[in-house]
Amino acid sequence: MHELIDYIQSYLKSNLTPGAAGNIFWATVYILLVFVGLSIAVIAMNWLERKILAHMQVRLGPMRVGPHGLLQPIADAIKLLLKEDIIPAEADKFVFWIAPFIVVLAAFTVFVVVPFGPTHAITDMNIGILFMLGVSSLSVLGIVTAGWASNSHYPLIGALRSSAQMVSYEVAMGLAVVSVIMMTSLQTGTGTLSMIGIVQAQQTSGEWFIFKFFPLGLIGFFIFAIAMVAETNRAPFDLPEAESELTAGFHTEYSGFRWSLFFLAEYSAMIAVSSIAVTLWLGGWLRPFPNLLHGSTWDLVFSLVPGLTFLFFAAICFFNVVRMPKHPLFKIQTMGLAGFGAVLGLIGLVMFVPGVRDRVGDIFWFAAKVAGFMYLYIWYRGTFPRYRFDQLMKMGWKVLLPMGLALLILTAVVAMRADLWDQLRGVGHP
Amino acid sequence: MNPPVATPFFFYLLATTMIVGGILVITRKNAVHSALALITTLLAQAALYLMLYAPFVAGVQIILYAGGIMVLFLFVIMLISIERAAKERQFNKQWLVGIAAAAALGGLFIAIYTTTTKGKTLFPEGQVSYGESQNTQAIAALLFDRVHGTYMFAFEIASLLLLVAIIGAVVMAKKRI
Amino acid sequence: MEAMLHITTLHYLVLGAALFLLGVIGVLTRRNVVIVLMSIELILNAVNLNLVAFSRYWQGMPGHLGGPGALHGQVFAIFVITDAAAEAAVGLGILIAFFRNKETVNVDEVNLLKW
Amino acid sequence: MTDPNTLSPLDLDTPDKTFLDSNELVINMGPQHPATHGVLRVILRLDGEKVLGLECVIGYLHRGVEKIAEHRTYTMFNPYVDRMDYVAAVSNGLGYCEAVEKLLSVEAPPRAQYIRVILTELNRIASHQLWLGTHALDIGAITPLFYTFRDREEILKIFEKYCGARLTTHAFRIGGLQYEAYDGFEKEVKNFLTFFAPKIDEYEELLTTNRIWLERTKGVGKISGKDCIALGVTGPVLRASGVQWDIRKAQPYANYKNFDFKIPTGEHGDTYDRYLVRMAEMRQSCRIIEQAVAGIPEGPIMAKVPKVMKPPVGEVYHSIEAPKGELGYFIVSDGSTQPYRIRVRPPSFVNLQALDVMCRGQLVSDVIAVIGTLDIVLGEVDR
Amino acid sequence: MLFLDHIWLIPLLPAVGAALMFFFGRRLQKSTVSAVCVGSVVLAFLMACGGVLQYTNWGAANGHRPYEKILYTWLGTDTGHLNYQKSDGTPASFRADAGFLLDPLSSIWLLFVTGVGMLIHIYSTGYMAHEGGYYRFFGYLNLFMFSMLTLILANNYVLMFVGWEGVGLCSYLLIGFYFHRKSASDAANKAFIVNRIGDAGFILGMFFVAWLCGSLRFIDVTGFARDHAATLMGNPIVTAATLLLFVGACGKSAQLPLYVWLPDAMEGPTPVSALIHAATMVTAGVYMVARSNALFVLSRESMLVVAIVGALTAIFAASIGLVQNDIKRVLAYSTVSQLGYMFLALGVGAFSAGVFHVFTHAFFKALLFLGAGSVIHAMSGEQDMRNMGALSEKIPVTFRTMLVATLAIAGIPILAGFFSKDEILWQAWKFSPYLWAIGFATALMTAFYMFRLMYLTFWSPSRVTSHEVEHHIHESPKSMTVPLVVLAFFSITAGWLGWPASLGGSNHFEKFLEPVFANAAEKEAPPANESGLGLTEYLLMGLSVAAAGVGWLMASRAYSNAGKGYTEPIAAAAPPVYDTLLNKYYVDEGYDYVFTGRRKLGDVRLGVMGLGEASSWFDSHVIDGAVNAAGWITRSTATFSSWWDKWIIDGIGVNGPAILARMLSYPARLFEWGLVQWYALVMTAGLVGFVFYYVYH
Repeated sequence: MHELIDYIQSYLKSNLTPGAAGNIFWATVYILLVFVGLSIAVIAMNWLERKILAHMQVRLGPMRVGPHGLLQPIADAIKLLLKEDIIPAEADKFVFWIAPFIVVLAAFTVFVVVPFGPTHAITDMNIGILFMLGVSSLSVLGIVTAGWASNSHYPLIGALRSSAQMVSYEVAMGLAVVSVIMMTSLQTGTGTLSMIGIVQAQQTSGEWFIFKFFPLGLIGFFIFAIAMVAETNRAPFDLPEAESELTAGFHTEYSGFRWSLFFLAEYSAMIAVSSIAVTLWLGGWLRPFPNLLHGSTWDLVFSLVPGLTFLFFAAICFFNVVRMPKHPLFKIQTMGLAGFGAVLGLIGLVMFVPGVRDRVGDIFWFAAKVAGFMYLYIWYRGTFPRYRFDQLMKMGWKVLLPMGLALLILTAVVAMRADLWDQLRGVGHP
Repeated sequence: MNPPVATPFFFYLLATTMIVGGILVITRKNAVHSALALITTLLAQAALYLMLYAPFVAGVQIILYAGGIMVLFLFVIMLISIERAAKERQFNKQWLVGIAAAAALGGLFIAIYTTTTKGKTLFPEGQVSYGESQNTQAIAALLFDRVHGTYMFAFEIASLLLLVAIIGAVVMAKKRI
Repeated sequence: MEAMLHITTLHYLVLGAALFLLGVIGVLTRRNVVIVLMSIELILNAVNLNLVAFSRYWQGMPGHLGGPGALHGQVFAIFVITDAAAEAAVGLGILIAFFRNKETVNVDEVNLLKW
Repeated sequence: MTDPNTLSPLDLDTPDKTFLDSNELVINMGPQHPATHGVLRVILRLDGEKVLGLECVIGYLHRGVEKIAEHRTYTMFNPYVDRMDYVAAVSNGLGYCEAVEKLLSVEAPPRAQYIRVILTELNRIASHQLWLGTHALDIGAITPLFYTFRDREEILKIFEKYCGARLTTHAFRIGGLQYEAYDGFEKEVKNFLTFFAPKIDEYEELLTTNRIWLERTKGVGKISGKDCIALGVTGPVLRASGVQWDIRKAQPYANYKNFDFKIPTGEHGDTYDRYLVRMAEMRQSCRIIEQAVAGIPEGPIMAKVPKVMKPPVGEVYHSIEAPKGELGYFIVSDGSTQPYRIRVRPPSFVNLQALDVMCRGQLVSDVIAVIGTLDIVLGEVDR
Repeated sequence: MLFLDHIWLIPLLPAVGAALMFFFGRRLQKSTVSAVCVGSVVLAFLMACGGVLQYTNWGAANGHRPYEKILYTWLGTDTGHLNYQKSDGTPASFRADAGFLLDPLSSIWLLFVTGVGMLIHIYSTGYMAHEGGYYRFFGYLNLFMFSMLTLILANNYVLMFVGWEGVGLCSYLLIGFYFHRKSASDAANKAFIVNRIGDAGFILGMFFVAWLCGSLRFIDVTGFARDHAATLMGNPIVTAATLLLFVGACGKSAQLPLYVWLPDAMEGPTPVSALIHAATMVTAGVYMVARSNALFVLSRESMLVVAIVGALTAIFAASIGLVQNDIKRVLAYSTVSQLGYMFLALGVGAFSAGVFHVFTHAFFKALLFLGAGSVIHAMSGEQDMRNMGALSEKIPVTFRTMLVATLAIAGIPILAGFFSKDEILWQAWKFSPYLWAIGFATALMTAFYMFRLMYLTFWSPSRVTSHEVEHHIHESPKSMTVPLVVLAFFSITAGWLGWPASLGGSNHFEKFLEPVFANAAEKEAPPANESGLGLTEYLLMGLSVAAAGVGWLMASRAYSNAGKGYTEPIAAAAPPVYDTLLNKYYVDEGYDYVFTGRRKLGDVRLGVMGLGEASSWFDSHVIDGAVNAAGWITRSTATFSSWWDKWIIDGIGVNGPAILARMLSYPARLFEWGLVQWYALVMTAGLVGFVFYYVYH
């Protein structure tokens, strides 16, 4: 037992990711952690999307299962798992069966290289960003095969649309990413594809890449931000599953558990691309204003933020507990909500513990940034109509791709003479 | 730099996957199944590249082969109707001769690989551990560096080849030219 | 058994050879053009495997050809992948044009020039 | 999937179609499809995603309303008309009552007419709200649906208070109204107007300048005024094509000549113009209601109508401007208590004809947008 | 000399009218159509009057020789490119001019053709007012006027033949005016075809005349014949020429073998019947014979044939006329009969008498037809006399004018017919009493059937079947009655021109024609002792008048009270005779048996259709057999040739080397058989070989 604690402590003090350290045990632990965390995030995302969207649309959303519908995602999950798994008679059974797994595999494998902190990644790959793009592009295979295997018109059209859309936007996405990789080469002379390396490059550079070579970084970020919405088939680019046209796109024929896999894959893909965006442009795990508000005091202040956030959520819960109707029927719900608030508050309190708060800060900031993107996703869905397919392709090929190319060239030119650029802006070289 | 874990196990696992995948590719009636088998093979090969400390090639393998070319294959398979092709005869009339020729080639390979000169095999078992951290940069240097850019010109030619291929493919696939 | 557990370059070469042979068999015997093209991909991959394996081999060899910077095999592999992409694009383009005209994907029915 | 051979031949300029064109696709949309607004079945012929032509198959909701009329007395048939365009039931009732009144040569007293105008215009707003919500939903904007339904609720509340029903109101009687306006009716209508005016801005804020909305609607489903007239298309669709035709102005009925309002028209006849026209129409309806509420006279609400209606032998055609276009009733009387024949000219049915013209050469997604913008109600199309 | 110099304008005026109708008629108003067409004929009539008047003055000053106006040479030239030998071996050259000849004979025809034509045109404007194809009708009428005037005014046989054919064409067109009726179009065809027979005779006759005389100009022919009268007398060529010309006249003027078309021609509108098939066109034959009188008198045989044919036609047609019920058919047979009279006159050498009868006949027969047309008009198209009766009160003008015409044709004294018919009978008596007897019987019949017509139509009780028709009966409009009245006037007075000397007249008519027939009269009828025969003449005159009276009486007895379902006296007396007459002696049927072949005689088909069948048989059996035989021979040769080509030439010569080449190239082909995969296989084999060699060498 003692050895175990020592082992853990030895790990906590190391500066390597489990992958880099070649530590299979920790790698496994991390993998499990990431998997569980992702699942929770997807479930939370499900609930949040429904609630936020509902409130945007002047309605309440789920209110029945659990206090404020908090248990709704769980109920949904149970329902989906218990549903009959229908495989159409004329479908290609093997491919139909395997397609969702390809998608889920692609969506989850991406997280191998996602850096939640300097050491909080399963592994740090030399080709990290390449790996992420490559693996996430594998989900196209799953979608295409799913659509084809259903042996039906709507799924096939949805799959073709989907894959065309994803392949198209991958190009613009890649160009935006390459511009960032160029930016990483400024300090060391040779750039890096490693996710951790990119964040560290931002740290060294002293500014997030979104502000680098203003406005080039910003443009790159916007290209990526648009492309990633398209890449994940979300509104306003949710054509493959445009329900008014193609019923539900490539997963029309899926139901039950297999459908929930697609669902899971979609949300984890959203989180994955958001992670890429956060890592590449928004400083990854770095806290806001590291240059402006530096010093140990500010460090302390920012390290308190995670705990405060959880306490804030707990406060909201308690506020709502008070507002709960005082009717016997609501007794259990009220208690549930109070319990939920208490858990949140406890987490918040734990996060004030010095040893924890130093370690957790990175993850919190990363998660907070990703959460911002998640909110954007929901916001888009509440606000925008849907693009038409040709308009979408036009945008991908005729707007984003030329912009990305121009951005690439400009970034290259500017990066070659970064000194001049900095002089121009009156920023001295460190 | 720790020694790689369980290298033989993973090698044999991946090798078996590749061989089985390859056999499936050439035996399946349904082209989609073939394609899926090929994808499996390619992914396994990417993993093998990683084991050979060639992560960049592995990444390119995944993003280009599995994510690009194979999607293209699937696309085309869906455009053409494969139902009929799946019902027809799958092998041509010279399949026996073809397999014989391939077997001859295989025999030759075996002969070569087992040939020993002066008690040593033709290809010595050289193997060395090498950190992968700078692999990408080293390849980039070979490709682009002003000093060591041995393959700069070849790289440009390759880009030209791709451009020609794009135009060719568009012209071929267009309905009416 | 010991030789089996110690993975050497030869292992990769044998694997490459096996894949190559599978590819050759596919190219020589299948009628479906799509699968023929896939078999060609198999052949190219077998070659790539060999190239990368040799690259690894040379990295461990002394001399001006070897050494840590001996990544020529990997560069070649990248070029081969590029070629494969071009080949697939054009090949599939031809295939689509062919299918449009003859409604078949069988390679032994590509015999227009025989007449 | 429909067998293409069973389709009736569409008169299309199909670009040299060969059997090798594997892209040629016949897709059956509906009758169970979320975007067809009911049980409309559309058979689409596609080249990829481009529409080569389409054919509407209707009749899934046919209930034989016109035939039922021949076996009901004039009064008994009144509630049936509510079931045709069930989102604009009040307008249906108004058209029917006025047609029968014309046949009987009676006229509803002024107070009844004012209340009729108020309710009808409220109903027009409600209908447009429902259209806006579903149309936006078809194009992918979810939120407007909830906004419009929230505000439509207020109108339905007024209906409910007035006559007890929300949807199929059966609000009017031949010769006037059955119910006197409830206490505070005028105040509530006024309250609604003050409540509703900013809501239109809210809708417009979400959509009118939204880039994606513009891209999805501008130039989509274009139809010229000439084509509209040739096809008999009426209502906002016609007006959006630049034809200033509104029966309320052109052949005033029910006191409309006493109110000051404008006929909004569009220029391009595309989906966006139709959207703008309907938005403007809601504002104009508000104006009409405002004037009507201000000027409700006192007096009786029923004209002298015999208990057993036996209209003189003859025929009458009366049309009103329903929210969706010209709603006409052609009634033939043989002097008995039951109409010899009633023929309804439903705007949705006539407007639906334009679908093919509007969709040809567009994409599948545009078909959805165009079906939405036509604002059809299948209950009225099939009757 | 204004009119004489521009005499060519007379035919041209109607031609212009016709041309206008054919090109623009469809677009013109009816009033414009009638103005143009009637106007052109009125103008022509006025010019004709002027021309004749001027000619009489000119003739008196120039020894009564014909006035000739040649516009240009139409066929042949003066230099004689169309040379030939005459029958006596002297050279001659053929020539025909577009020339016009005016002499007393043509003057008479000119006057009554234009005059009657004008009246009928006017009448037609009323009669045709409600018919379709108004402009077409008038266009045809004007074209007819042009043709007829060309015929009359021609100065040679060829131009005359042009007019001759022209009137034939117009006759065809107008008979078939109601072309939608099959009977009308059949009748038109019949008229046209029957006329062709006559025309063939005419053409052959012309050849003989040209061969004989060396010219076709009337002046030359007449001069030649009179100069060589002595030598030519009894010349068979003359006989042949004249007989052939008479065949032509028979066709046009409906004489015995060829008369069958005329009764059927009544299918045309009534004004057409009046103008063409009673007054003008049918007298063209008479005109032609009269014009050729100098030749005819040189052949006794011909003259005898003409006289006999005329006499037989007269009695034959009259007998048929006795029983016909169609009002127009009665008149049609009457016309045929009267034409027979005229040829009788010509045949017996009384040319001027014949021409005189033509002249008077034109008026009263036109009047009769127009009256009949008026009756039909009043009866709403009813033509059957059995359904008429008691019309005298209702259509008084028509009735009175028709009565005048009937009296005239019956030969009641001081009316036109009396003088001309009496003259003919008198001349016939002088030639042969037998011919007189035939003529006399004909006169009796004529009176009978004409009064039968009058009784049945006007006097007997009404037998109108339809009440509506009866109610509808009305007098015709002025445009119809005025011509009737005018014609009635001439029917009374026209005869007075030839008031015979025996009755105290001076016979101006004969005197006027003397220059034309002078020679003939000398030759054929040597100056008779007129005073010696005076008593006979008066007796004959009285007899013919009595015959007219008897005919009237008989008709009166038989028909004055003919009610519905009356019986024909002849039918009652001798049914077989009645049937024979009613069926026109079965002549049409006979023709069908013998000439057309429409009816089979037993199993044999004769006539044209029989010839056709025979030809068909010959073609299908003999000709085709020969053709098939030739074909069979060719085919057999070809089969053999093909076999030879296929097996010997191609097989051994061509394919043999090819097969050999294929067999020899088979091993090479193994390596190049077009399958891509085979190439890959060969490549693989090569690779194996190469590596093997490289490694183990």
